[in-house]
Amino acid sequence: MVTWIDIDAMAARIPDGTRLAVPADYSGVAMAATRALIARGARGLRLVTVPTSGMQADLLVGAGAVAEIETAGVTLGEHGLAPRFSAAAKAGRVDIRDATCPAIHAGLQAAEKGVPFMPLRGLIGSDLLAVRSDWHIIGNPFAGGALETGDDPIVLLPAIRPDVALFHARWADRSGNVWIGRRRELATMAHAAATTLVTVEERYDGDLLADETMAAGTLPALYVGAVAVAERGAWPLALPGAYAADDGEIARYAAAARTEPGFADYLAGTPRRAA
Amino acid sequence: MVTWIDIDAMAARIPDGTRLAVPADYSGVAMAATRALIARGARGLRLVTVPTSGMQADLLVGAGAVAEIETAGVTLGEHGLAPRFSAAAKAGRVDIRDATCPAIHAGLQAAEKGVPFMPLRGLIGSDLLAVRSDWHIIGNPFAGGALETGDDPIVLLPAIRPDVALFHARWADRSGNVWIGRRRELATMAHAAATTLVTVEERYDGDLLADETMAAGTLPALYVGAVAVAERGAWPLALPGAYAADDGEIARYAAAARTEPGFADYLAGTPRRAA
Amino acid sequence: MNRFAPTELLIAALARQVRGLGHVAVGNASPIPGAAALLARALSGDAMVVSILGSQRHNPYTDGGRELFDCAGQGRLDAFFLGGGEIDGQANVNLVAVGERQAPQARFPGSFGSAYLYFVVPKVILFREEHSRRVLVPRVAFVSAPGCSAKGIHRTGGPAALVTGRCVFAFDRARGRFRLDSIHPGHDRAEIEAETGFEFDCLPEPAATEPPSDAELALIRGRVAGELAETYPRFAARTWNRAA
Amino acid sequence: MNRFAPTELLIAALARQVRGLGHVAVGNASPIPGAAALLARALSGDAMVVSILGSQRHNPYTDGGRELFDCAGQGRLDAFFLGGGEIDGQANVNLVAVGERQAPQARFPGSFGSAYLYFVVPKVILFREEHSRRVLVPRVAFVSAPGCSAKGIHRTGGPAALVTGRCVFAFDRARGRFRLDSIHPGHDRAEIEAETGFEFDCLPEPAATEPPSDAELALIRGRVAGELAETYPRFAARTWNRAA
Repeated sequence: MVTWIDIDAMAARIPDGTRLAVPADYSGVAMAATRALIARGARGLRLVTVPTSGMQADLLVGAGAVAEIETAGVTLGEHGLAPRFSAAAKAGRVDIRDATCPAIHAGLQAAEKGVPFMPLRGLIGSDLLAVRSDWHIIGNPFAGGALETGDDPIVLLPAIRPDVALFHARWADRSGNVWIGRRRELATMAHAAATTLVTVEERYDGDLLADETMAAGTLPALYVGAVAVAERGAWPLALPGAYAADDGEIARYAAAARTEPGFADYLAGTPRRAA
Repeated sequence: MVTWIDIDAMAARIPDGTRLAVPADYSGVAMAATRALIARGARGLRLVTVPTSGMQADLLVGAGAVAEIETAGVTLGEHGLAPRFSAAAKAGRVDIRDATCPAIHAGLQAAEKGVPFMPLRGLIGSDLLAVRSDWHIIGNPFAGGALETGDDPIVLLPAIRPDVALFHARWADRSGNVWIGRRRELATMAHAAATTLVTVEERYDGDLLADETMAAGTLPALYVGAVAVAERGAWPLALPGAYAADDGEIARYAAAARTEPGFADYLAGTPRRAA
Repeated sequence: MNRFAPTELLIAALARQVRGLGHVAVGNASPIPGAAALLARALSGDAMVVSILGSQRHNPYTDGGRELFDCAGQGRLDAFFLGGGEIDGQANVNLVAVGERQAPQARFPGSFGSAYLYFVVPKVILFREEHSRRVLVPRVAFVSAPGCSAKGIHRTGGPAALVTGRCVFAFDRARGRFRLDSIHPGHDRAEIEAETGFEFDCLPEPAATEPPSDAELALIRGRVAGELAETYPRFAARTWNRAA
Repeated sequence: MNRFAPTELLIAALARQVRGLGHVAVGNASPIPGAAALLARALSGDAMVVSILGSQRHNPYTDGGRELFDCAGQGRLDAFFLGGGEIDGQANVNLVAVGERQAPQARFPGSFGSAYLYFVVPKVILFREEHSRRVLVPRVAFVSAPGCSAKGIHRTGGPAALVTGRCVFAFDRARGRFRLDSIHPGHDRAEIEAETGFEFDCLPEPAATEPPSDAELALIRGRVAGELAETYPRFAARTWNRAA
């Protein structure tokens, strides 16, 4: 049975060193929980962005919470480069495991299926292969070549098995079923992760699996470890379908985070919850 | 743009020899279109059941429309063995490519991802490998063994790329977006197939993608070649959420199809459309 | 003493096999295992997650037909019930055919998920009501799924027990053999030996299979029968005169 | 003659690159390509399928973040727009970093989908507004995605053109070189040679890039601006004073 907790208790369920999967800005980012994680002084997180991130990763990196980040991209979008991520990269303070979007999706699908790897086309000739010694090339056995040196080389990517997946959604019902709509990468993340923590705008009154229309967009509770209510929990990012991004706040962040003292001031001066 | 046609025109879009993917009985089986296919005298179909089938496969096999069937199981469920399938198997009249449910799902996912194969655990030691010369075993490269003879053997399954996926659903909208609810194997089938033909109970008044609740259970029109209205188009099977199976009719079929003449009488005496 | 039908004894015996587990799934054409899982869920105070293939109401999955198998691959599925056209003493299961491959004497439906689930579900409960030498054979004609695997083969699950219309066998994975654990009321060891085509071990004093308790019987005939009728209307009607 | 902003010329020029195609997708942080795709869709009478990453309304996908890539792998995606921190004369693209890997001089966001889509989308349109030797380099420091592949490498797509703030280059895959095809109004060949860090071929008489027609401009400023504002509110506000 799913436990309903508060966001500080949720942050406590993400111990230092957790391999933590988080979604892209368009999918429902648990920003309130992220602030709680920073407030508890999290360290050594191994972030996996699914497949990219923005202000969430930048905040965590800036706060010194991240040891490693596997990502296809970190950017503030219309607000430019992610300043703390870029600074940490230049200083070599974070181990960046550069990937590409479909490689992250495929790695999670491998974990979802319980297989050790997943093949992916493309990639060959990219310098990503030089920095990802955990990616293997084999000859496609279905093209008739030898595996070791065969024709038709293809890359195998290792399964990505996060310890925790963390995201924000609109609703969860009493039992812990979570409505994710068509943001199905959240389901893949949850299937791939050992457990999933979810913040929601509000508790859904009813059983999300009882109504076939809602069920089609529901992540079943069997993947969910705990749920916390966090109203406007994606703020200042958008929760698509519910509210838009707070553009002024992100601009304020982008400007402040250009420098380390500016970032520290921003952290100190930002409310943990949306206004 | 998706074309709206009638079920006879739909049957004409499934030429002899088509590699045709069809769903299991719980997913929405296009039975009216199947009767149209038999009426047009289809031959040489290469069926792929996703992952199993029942009366649909038995009818097509009995009518002589099937050259090959890749399946994890054909059964009439509570009504017993599939009589025409069993008879054809014993007579060696159909090439049965025995599989297992997750292998069919994985093969379709390989086609969906545009990769030539997908790994799957299990299988090793099953006689399925003896009859499926198209399945390969390699050593898991992530376990450090040699590929050809390595430790930790794992099976690679070739992509399954149907020419056509055919199923029955409750609604399609004007543009050809189809509501499949949580029957997501229908989406995988459609992604994997070159094109998808769908019969629906009725046309949906509105845009299925405009409403996020409906969109979560919608297959986008970009995969759909044509749609036909077929009221009670799954009859005598169920359309989950809309109507139950016509148990008496399936029992009538199961009894009649025990013999070849009985099957012929059944075919001759059955209305193409549900009463 | 309460009175119960043989089917109800089987339901209770199968339910006992999955007692205390978190997540139990039931596959195709399995009304008795389906009822057992629903009974186990009811007895767990609904703490157990149960999925009945073909059911809309008793099916927590929303990712299509593959989710059951993906769950199993993730290690999230604790138990699964599996039948067999033939089952042998090494717990090999045949769901495909008997005889020549091109022209078999008997053709069964097919392997369903067995060739995968047998490897990755910790506790697979074999169930076949017919207990005869036709079904329980010395060696299956076709191995849909092997009971045991060599070292070095990825295997996190396998057979745990075999329940038939006459008895309950436990499977000893290390020895690769069945052991007669309990005999259903009205049957005896000599009859089981006569009707079983493979060799098996035996407890010195195999117990009598525990009959369903009054509470279990009430659940079976009430809530479980009602829940099962959605997916198995004919079975429920036949067994309890129950409509969907 | 109509009057138009340089941004509007770019939108029209990019839209022309995908004219007549069936399915066009736009990735992260790409307002001008996004507007171009929406313009091309409007001009197609909505026959074109367009997906704008980050948009809810202009996004036909319902299978999560992977569907764009799966579509591309299936051969269902005809064109994609791609930017680059650095782009070289062989159409290699760098979206990662410049300098030492452990301590780079510049760090870009990352490769996004480039290392895959560049291989499997028939027509990848490179777009970078800044046309300078800083961006258009002799050789990228890090190959996020290679412009060309050796024979025997599975590749069904690749770069087709490079549109910058000064001109349009076509990419000749057989030769592995760009060719200057048209120069935007107000720019000239000498300036382009001075600002381009790689060698390129040139038509004897490169054309002037065709300006947007009145009909195109009306669509850009009306329907397209409105549609784009959902995903790129700041860009739309800045360019057309348009709110979401």
